[in-house]
Amino acid sequence: MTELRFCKRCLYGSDHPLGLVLDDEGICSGCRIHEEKDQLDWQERWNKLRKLVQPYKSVGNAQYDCIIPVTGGQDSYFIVHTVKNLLGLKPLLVAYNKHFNTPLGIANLANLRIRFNCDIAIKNVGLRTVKKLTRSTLSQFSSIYWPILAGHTVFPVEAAIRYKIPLIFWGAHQGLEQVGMFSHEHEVEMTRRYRKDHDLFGLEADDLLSIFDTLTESDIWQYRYPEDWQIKEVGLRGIYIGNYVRWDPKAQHEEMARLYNYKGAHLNRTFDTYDYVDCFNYMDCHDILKLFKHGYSKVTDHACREIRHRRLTRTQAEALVRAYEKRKARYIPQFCEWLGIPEESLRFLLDRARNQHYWYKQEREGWVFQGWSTKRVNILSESQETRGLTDIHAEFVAHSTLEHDHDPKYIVIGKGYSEKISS
Amino acid sequence: MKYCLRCLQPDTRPNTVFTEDGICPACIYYEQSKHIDWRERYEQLTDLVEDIKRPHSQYFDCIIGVSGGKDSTRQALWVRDKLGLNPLLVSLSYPPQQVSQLGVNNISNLIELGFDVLFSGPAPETWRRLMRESFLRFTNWARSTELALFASVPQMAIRYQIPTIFWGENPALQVGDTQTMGRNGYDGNNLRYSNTLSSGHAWMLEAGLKKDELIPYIYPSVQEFDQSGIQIIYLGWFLGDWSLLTNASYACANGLNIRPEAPLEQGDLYGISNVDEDWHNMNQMIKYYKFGFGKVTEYVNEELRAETLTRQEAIRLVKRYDGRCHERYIESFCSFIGISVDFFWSHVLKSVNSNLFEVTSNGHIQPKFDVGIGLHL
Amino acid sequence: MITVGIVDYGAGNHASVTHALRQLGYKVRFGCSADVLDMVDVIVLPGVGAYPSAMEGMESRGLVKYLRKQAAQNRPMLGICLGMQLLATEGYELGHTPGLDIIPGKVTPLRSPRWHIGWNSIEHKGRDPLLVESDREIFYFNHSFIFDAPEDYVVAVSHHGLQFNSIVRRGKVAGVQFHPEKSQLAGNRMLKNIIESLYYA
Amino acid sequence: MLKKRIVGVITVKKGWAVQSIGYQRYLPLGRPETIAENLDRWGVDEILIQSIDRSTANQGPDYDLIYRLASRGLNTPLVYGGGIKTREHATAVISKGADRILVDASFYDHPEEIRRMASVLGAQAVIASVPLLFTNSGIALWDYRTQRSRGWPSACAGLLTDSIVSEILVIDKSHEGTPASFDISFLETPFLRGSSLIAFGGINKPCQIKDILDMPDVTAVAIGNFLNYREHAVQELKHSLPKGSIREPYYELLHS
Repeated sequence: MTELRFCKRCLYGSDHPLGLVLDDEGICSGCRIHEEKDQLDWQERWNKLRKLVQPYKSVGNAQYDCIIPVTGGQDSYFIVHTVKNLLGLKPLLVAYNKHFNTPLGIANLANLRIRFNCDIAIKNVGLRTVKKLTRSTLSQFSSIYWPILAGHTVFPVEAAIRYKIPLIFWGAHQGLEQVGMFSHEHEVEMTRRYRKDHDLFGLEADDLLSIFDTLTESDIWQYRYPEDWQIKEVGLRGIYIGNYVRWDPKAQHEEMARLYNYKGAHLNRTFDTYDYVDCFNYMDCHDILKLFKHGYSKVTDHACREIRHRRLTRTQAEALVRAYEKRKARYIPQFCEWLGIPEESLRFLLDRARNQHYWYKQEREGWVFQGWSTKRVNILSESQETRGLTDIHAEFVAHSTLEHDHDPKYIVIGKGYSEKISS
Repeated sequence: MKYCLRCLQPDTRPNTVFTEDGICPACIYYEQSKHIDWRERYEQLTDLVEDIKRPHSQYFDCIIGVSGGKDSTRQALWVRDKLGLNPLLVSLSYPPQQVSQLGVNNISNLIELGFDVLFSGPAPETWRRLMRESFLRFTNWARSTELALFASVPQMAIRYQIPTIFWGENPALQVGDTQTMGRNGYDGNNLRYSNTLSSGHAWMLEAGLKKDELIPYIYPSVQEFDQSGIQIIYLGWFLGDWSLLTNASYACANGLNIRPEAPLEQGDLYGISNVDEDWHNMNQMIKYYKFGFGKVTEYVNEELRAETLTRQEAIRLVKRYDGRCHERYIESFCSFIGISVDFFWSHVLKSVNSNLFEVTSNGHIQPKFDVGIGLHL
Repeated sequence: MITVGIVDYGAGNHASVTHALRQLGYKVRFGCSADVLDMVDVIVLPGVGAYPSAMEGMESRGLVKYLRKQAAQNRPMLGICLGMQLLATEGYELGHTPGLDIIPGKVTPLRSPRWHIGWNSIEHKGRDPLLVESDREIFYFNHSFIFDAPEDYVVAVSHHGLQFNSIVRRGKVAGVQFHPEKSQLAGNRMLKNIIESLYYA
Repeated sequence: MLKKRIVGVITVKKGWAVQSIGYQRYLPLGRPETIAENLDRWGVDEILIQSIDRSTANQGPDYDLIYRLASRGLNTPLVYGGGIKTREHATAVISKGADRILVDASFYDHPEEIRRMASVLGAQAVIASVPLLFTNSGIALWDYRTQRSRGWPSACAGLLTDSIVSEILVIDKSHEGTPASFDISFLETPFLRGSSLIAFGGINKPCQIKDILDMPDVTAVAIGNFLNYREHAVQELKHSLPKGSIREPYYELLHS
């Protein structure tokens, strides 16, 4: 393991799972690419996007112009708003049912469908298959999210092939936003390679078919990427809006809450109240696995984002990360009940994910954490300027709760609308 | 107005013709079905199923349109667990404002039973506007929604290149909608000519909607059917015990959620129909005022044929509960499509069948017939 | 289901051949002893490296006698690149080395140009119906020696400066100068046609 | 007739594939084996892996990386470069699954070792890396270890005249990573005349590639960063080149 070094501006370590390169001034590729957000002429980039989408606008005939993958959170409102209202395209919304849906996520998605008046197609893989897959991905490589990431990144492509729609809109490119994998000007598009490499940590559906496990083709075929000839036949492209619009998730979510009644909620392991309100597990059990495997949690991603947007100093960010990183998961019982395994057994499976670079076990104290935040020693001591963490929280609005006046139970398909809550 | 001698079906249903000795088509079919060799039909079906080839790189053998209700839940279970096929279920759902909690629970039930479901939800505002236009034009808000429900299945079959579609009952045989008759008892490719689809989508264009807003409402053409080799197969032809009550029994034993309201409120004896939203039962009330019979008549007809109900008890039930609808459903419907309740009644009264009903001075609608007998002399 | 046996004489990595054969649906075995190679339907002789050291590797494993016996018993066999050249009577790389002498002919160096590296087409001599599908197809070559064989055993030729043999065949033993396992779609198709034509011949 | 080739280049730094811009700025890309597998599926004509920090760190070839690549059973020819100093390194790299090798530092430091490699593997298996740049005294060699330009050593000239090396990877060092910027005059460098040349560095536009491939000495064009921005980048590129000059593009069809 090459020696772990940290970016001087944000909190990322050189062993970031998406890869991170530190230049000779000790600034990481993520921060360098973020500088483009204050250097590029975004009006000119917006005009470039308008020109790009022009040939995809069908006039009058009964055909959708594009596909937008949506959820009950993660920038879906902003993308539909941008594509439908600002670019004037007629989208088909598509969604992969992640099964860990919160009532708030269901409500946000229902409200999205109503406010933007769009047709939607939701893929629901049978629960038996989803649970069988989740058991395998959890036991084989400590992931409860592989099926969701695979489904969310392939159903829009499958739908594009089936509906013969040649254009898909995604939000921002995660590799670009987090670790500066590409410049905005590379205008990188959706590729199967990036999906396999980073969304699915190098494992496509067929890679799960090991001789020693019990998964069969009939369990995984719905997660296979369409074949090259099918993509060529439709002339399919996946465009990232973040290459053409100055991407700022916090500002975008606030605008969507104002314009279209998007609702955020407090999440117990991060200060951000907008991104992952549609899932009981992303900021809970899944985030614990991230901490065990990679030595840092989602709150570090949110903190780095806010540092780069100059809304947090590095000291405040470190204080937030340390405050939230140790918080206990809250919805473990729901996940155990859903998968049908005892909590003790889940604890065993989670512990297997602990990466020995970041964890070691002691007899009395149990597991000792030596992840990123323990290696960035000098930040907090530099200056104790910590604008009260409470008023940082105030900047992130919680309009509702994940339960949204229902009990904290996974919803498979929900109504998401009721007279009293929606108004 | 004449009643069938065997059941309480009046001869007011469009496109249905009674025999000279006064028996309705459904009773004729019921009689005939007593001598059907169901084993032979089942073997016919298993032969058909054998030459189903899976489309390229897919594991789906067939498609079934589902609402999550009793009929579709039963079909899905039978096709998978008896015929051993792997069906893709296609569910065209009401928008969030209209779909009921029971409705979404029933779709969830199918997914929990292990079925893969492709759920499609048309744009809610366009849906609402079309329901309003349909109500104003036909005093039946469901003309647009029925078209979307029927069209969604062949649309998806063509998109996914899965040519075999399983459907429920053959409307020509079991309900007497004769022009949907195909090459044989289970060929459903003429379903496009059924009453519900007969109005097509031209009227929607007249109402000012553009073609690219109507994608979910356009029923694929005969030519599109042939290009993809689409074949709709009626399971009703093979399932000898097909009926409201038997289907509901199979489905309830596999997790179906049903309506809790009393018959007086919803004009439905057991709460096992139209579970996924609340305004169909109100539509049944309007149908009652147009044709003199509603949902309860359909129930009792089945039981009369199966001789599990006396004619006298059937008449009492129809008189007591047919055409009933609690006003809260009328109010919620009116507020959804943006009309007043008064306008609703003034519009409904226009299409009340005047030779079957008379409207009293205080706006009350009185039947001019006795159930089971006919018009007062 | 056909089982293919890859001869291990200590030369090169066989992941690509194994992967290509398995993708075509064949079982693959790997070894240098009779108890492995006796049980397979088609023997494949891979080939990377120099002629003398390859023959030495064969000799030390008793494969020279074994393979000559299998050819005599008319068992299907396919030589790839150097594997094809080893089938010859003799080789003139780094001096003179006797070959397996299963297909008459000698292996001599390319003069000018001195090597043949890259993608090139093959041209059929029209004798083998099963391979017609690959006529004019393009394959990956990586060699600097060629196999001079009598006319009757030549199935296909290629051109690079001069004409040389790209496929030779005698009865149930064939040799290809290019690397089908490195020639993507065309290579996989060719591999399938040759294996099946040798097996069912 | 031998086709000209489109070579997909994967630049690897500390085991991670990166975009390299002008030899000094790097952006993380992903796992080399996933990128190689993707190029294999796209039908690129040859895959070139260059591990750029092996020589400076004196670590020898990255056998683990070659093993990870080879075990994927790629059906595309594979060239490995980075840290190959001795004949033993070269033969080990080939036996672990590479088809050919790229020599860079050792081509200048140990020319006699290059001769021994060629004698064992055959010259067709050896490619030399020649990064060039313009200086006021004309075209010069770039030594990325000393970060300074230098003259063309006579020993290297000998290697070319004796046909010890089958192809030269001509790298336009300063334009690497900049679109459509490769300086074609590097392909007319006097001391490279008569050798087979692979052009690399700042190449992505079809018209640019057509002109380069039209030059008789050129046998291939190598592209790195620019193959990572679009789906089917290789096929789209091949579609836009005149038919017949290169292998036809194809789109994978699985008959399940």
